[in-house]
Amino acid sequence: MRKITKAGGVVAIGAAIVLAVTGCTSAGNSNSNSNSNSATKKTSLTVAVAALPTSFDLDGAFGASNENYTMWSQTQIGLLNYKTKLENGVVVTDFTHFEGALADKDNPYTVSDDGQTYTFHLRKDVVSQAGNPLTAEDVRWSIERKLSDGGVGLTQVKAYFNNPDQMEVIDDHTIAFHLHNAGNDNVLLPVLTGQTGRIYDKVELLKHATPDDPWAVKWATQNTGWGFGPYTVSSMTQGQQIVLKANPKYVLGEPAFRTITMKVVPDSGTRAQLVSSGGVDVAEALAPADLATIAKSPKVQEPKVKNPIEFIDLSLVQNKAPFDDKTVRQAFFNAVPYKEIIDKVYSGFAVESSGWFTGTMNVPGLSTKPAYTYDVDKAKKLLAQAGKSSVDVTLSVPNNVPDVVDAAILIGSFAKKAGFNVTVNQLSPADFATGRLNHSFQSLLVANRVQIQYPSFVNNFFLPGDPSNSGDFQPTAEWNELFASAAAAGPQTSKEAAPYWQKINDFINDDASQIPILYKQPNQAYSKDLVNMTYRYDSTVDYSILKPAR
Amino acid sequence: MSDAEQFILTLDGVGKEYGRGRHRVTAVQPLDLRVDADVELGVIGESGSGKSTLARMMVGLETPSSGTIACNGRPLREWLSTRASRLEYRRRVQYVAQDTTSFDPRQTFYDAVSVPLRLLRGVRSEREIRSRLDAIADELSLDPALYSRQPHQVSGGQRQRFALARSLVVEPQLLICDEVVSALDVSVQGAVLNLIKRHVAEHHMGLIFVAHGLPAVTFISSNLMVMRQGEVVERGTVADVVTRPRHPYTQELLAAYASSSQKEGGRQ
Amino acid sequence: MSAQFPDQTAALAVAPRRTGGTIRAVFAFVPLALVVAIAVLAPVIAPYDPVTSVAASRLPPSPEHWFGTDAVGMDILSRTIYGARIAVQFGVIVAVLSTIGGVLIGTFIGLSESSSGVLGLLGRGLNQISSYLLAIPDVILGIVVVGIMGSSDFALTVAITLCLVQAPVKLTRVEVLRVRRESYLESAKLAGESSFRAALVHVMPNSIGPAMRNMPLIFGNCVIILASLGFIGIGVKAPTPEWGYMISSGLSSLVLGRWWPAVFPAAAVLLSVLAIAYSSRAIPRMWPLLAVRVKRWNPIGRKARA
Amino acid sequence: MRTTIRDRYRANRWWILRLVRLPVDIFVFATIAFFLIRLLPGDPVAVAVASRNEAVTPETVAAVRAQMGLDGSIWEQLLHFWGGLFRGNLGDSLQTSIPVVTEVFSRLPSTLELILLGLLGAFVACLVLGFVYVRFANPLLRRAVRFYSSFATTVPVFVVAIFLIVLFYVVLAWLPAPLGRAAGTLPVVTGFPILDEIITGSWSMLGETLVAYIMPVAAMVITYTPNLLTQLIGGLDRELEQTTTRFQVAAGAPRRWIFVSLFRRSLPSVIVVFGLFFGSLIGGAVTIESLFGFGGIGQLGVRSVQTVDFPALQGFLIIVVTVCLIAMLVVDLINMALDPRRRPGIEEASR
Repeated sequence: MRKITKAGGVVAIGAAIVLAVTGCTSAGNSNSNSNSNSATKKTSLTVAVAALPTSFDLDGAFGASNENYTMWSQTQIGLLNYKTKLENGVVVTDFTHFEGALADKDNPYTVSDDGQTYTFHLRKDVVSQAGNPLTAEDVRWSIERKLSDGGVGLTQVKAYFNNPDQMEVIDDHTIAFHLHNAGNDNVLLPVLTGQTGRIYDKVELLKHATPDDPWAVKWATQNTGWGFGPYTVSSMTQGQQIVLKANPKYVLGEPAFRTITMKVVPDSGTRAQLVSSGGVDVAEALAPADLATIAKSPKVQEPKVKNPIEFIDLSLVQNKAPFDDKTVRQAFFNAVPYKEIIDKVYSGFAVESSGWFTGTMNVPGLSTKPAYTYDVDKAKKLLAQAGKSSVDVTLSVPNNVPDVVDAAILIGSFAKKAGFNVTVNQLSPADFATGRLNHSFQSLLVANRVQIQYPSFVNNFFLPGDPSNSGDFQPTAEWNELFASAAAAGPQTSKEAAPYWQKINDFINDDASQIPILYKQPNQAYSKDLVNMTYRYDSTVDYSILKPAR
Repeated sequence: MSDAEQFILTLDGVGKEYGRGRHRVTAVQPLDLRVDADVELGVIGESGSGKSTLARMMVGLETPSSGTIACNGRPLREWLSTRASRLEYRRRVQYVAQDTTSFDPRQTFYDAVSVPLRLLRGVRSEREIRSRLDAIADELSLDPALYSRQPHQVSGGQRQRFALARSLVVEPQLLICDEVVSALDVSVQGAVLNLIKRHVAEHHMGLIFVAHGLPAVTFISSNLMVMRQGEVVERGTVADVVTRPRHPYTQELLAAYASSSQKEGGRQ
Repeated sequence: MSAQFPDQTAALAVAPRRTGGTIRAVFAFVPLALVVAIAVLAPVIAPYDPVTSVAASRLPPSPEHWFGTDAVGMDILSRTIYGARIAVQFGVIVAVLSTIGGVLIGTFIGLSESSSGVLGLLGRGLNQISSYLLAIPDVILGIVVVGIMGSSDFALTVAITLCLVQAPVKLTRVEVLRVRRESYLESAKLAGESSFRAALVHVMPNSIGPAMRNMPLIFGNCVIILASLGFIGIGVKAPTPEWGYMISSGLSSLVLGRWWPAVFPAAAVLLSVLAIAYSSRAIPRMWPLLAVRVKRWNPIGRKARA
Repeated sequence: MRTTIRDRYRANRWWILRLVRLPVDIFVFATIAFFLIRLLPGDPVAVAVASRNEAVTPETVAAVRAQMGLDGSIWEQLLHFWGGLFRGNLGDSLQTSIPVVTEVFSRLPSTLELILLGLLGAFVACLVLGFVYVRFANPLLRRAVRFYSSFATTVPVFVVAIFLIVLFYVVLAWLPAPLGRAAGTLPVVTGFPILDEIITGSWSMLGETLVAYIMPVAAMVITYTPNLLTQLIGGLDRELEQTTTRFQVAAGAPRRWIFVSLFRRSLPSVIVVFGLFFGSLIGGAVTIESLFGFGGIGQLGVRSVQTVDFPALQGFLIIVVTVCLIAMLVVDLINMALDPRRRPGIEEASR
């Protein structure tokens, strides 16, 4: 009886998938009772996700959730891609090497001798999801859209690129970027490669522009088909599921999986159970403890990398007592139980942090020693130096990230021994964002990632007014000088520059205001029937390169 | 004026209508009535004849839509307007309804019957209350042990007697009984009627006895009022009415009783 | 009387012969007393500190940790025991507040809404406000109230009471509408009772049944709302041991076979609510006894003399 | 002729007045909701700005605020809101830019379907158990029913659901994974999934959906039945002692007739609980929906609270409250139909 039910279920699901596929090609819901002879190659994937994206357009989005990142990555593509390398069966991003995506694969761009002009050579015969051919004008218009009011802006490069006039369309397939200055801290290429660098189909978007909305942002947030990426959205049922359909004209080749059904399963444990029982092929956004639980399941493989880029970031806000005293800040960082957090909260799915600079940056010889370790005696001594024996701390955390909440609770439990009475203040994401922006917290713990793995980009996190500068760091003369000399020393990957970056890392660690306390491993689990697990700058799964194992 | 003052109840053109417009129903047609302490008035009529409404108007449970009711010359409305005079009126006129739900299911009879003693007669000492309750129980042939019971734990006859007890402990000048025996067995009916008759005589109370059964009314009262569809069709002494009925309805009523010597209706 | 109808002798057996009834009623409060005792004696009973990480995380139940450990290595047994404190503190306060408040407001609405004048207006207005509040999902109402008052235990109590008082209000109102037709109210009037006294002595005791049966429901709901508010970030602050938060944070691992972080606090909720339910059922039975006492101590005769 | 109409109005006034009052209620509540939401401490602009990786200047904040339509005084916003309200336009979500009305109504029917199935199941279970309670004198059976009814909302519905999932999916593997209503794309005609599947003739999908409903609906029935049952049993116990019942029994009325009469008199308090329930059911649907991957109105509520999405939260509140007010109206009307004494105004008329 049991088996019959199960088998019936499988047949039913199979039939439903067939129905869904046929339903995509022919809009009408025909009652074709096609036999489920899916013994051939598997071309569809079922994915368990935590939520659905809220917007299909980064430029019109007011929320950068992981689901949104995933969707932008699947429906759009930019001029460049990072090169990748295979590491333990995981396709890992190499943040320092690029290849052409919409630009020519082998010769994507040329740089002028003075380093101030980047000329991109576009691939020919590329068409968008809507079928319009790619031209240099698409690129120019897309960048202009980003620089406009409705766009996300390209603030990271505004020192040398902030005006559409700096672009020059040379011919249909060539476009040049004239920068104000050149420098070793150039993050133009990473910015054009990541989420902010997507290129849009101008012709398609302009069809939906209105006088009120000249960039068609309003339409684009709810519709796809105006990008050049591997997938388009074929249907979405609010709060339940979204179905992606492969773009057969995708410039890097049609994906092996033509249909991706993303089902909303809000509970992490259920998602993990589903992937381990074979109910779904991929489960995203799993809690570390759930990853650990299903790690040994015969059906599951989990990506683990040497240098993860997602981190938990502890900020002790400098303008709030008692953290206006550097000694107290250092004492607190000595009272954080790093190993305990990695073991207990992350079940080993995290690595220790040596600070802001990670191995992926390819800075030669950078120290991998943890920035701080749990040392109660040292913490007490430092507190005594600051003239204190016990300190009350309110640690604010967003309540929608359970591992951050647990880490905060654990910090509270262990910092007590060093004389810190920690109150964990759990806030809704909205209240947390508001408090963080207004710098009204005394200390906070937040999950974050650096999508652009250039040492100089870290400066971004310490700019006054930047929402990421949650420790309220004010750049000092010493800081500016350190950065200037590091940039002057040569490319980041050079031996000459390395000691300067090490100094900057030490400076930040010693300042003890805002430091990643650990780096988290990827949070997806895949069926063993798949190859090409990914670990990318945006931590999303690259469904376009995923393939069946045999 | 002095004429009106001596009567416990004076009804002048008292009538009652329900509803408005097309749905207007006349329950009691305007009537005059004088009730004194030595009057024993029986009111008889079929269901819906307005006799209960009349009784309820006399104690303020219903408001007449026309006419005035006065007690010792003072309008009922005034009596009921202040707390003190309201209590005084309750001391003078008491009303007993058909029992079925006239006791709070959560209260014991002791609690229920002692309330009017405390509130209306100002008896405070527990011993005094006890002795008065025992006395009235004795008079009504009730076992005092039943005082600790709740309404659902005794028989209908006992409950009816407790209802009487609750009114009689007040020692009112006028007792209005509304269908007090209709729901009882015939054997019990007789006993209860006897109790009422004896008590009223002993304490010189006025009595208005509303019923739809002729025998009970003729047994207990000396005067009779016959009502039909809100209208008083016949009034006079029992002897007059029974021997010389003028209205056809009264004749019909008497004939019916004559043919079946003892016929008892169930509930209304 | 045919067999399928309830036997009235059963009701007779429970009849409050005074002393027996009192003893019975007192016995009914033993489970409630147990829950309260656990809450009060938590520091004595609990083997570990409830807010300190004492072992590896997610350990299954063992002789050292009977209920296992949670996501950060805290002892679940200790946390469950301490959780009784929060639950009792909030649950009892909210249940009592909203039941008493609900019965009073519901009686007022039921008695006044069809009358004219200021009282009727007030009654109808209250009834309408109650309908609005009832229609807002509890959690949203909680968020708004706590958002406005600022996060504190007092704000939480007010918020949850506001959510939960509506049920007793409506239940009592419906009962009052029924009871006020009863003829014993007329009898009471004729016996000289004022309408205020009648409302207190007759209407309320005879209308509280549904509200009383609803009381354990309030306790359960209180725990749930408290947990939901905690989940949204304005409830009791973690790591304070609170059952609802423990359940919601332990739920996720249930499907994967890690049942202990959620099941033990859930069982604690279940048992304590059952205990409360059992005890609360005794309250209507206690009422007449209490009423008698009150009457003895406060003879009405004094009023009558005036 | 004129009096006839007036009289007919008088006779039906009790429900006409309730119906007429509904839009007024909604308007008053919408205005209250508008102000309540703006008392929340979070700032949607901060949320929007924080999620964009760029430096924040007062100008950026002002620009985003204008872009979100949150500039101008609160009174201007209120006028704008009222204007939209009368045109049935509740604004666009700040998160998704989708009109709030669309957002809510694309999710509401599926939630309603789930709730109605759960309520219907609970009601039937309650009647069946109530019948068992009255019909069989077996004291053990009656104690069992009483005991079960004492569970009223002791167990949160999601706990029951979790136990069902563990038992029937993880351990026994009798029922499919809690993975939404069906694989593939659900057809959307009315928004009620089962209805749509019947309309479009998607029979295999209908089968899947029905199977997927077993656990959540069972969880709701198990959890909510005691609440109804407590009221029903309370009512039955009370009514059994009433003279009316005794009289019917004594008068030798047919048994079926007595049962019907008994239940009819005991039902009002059950129906009131229905009305009381509705709001909390929509709240409770959040957990069920998230556990079973159903998606519905609850998630929208949580999302809009977490991101202080004013228009979405406003629209969510207004529509949910409207649905609840309608549910309560229906409950009241049914109650009044069952028991005319409950009709307002009936008292003056009878005086």
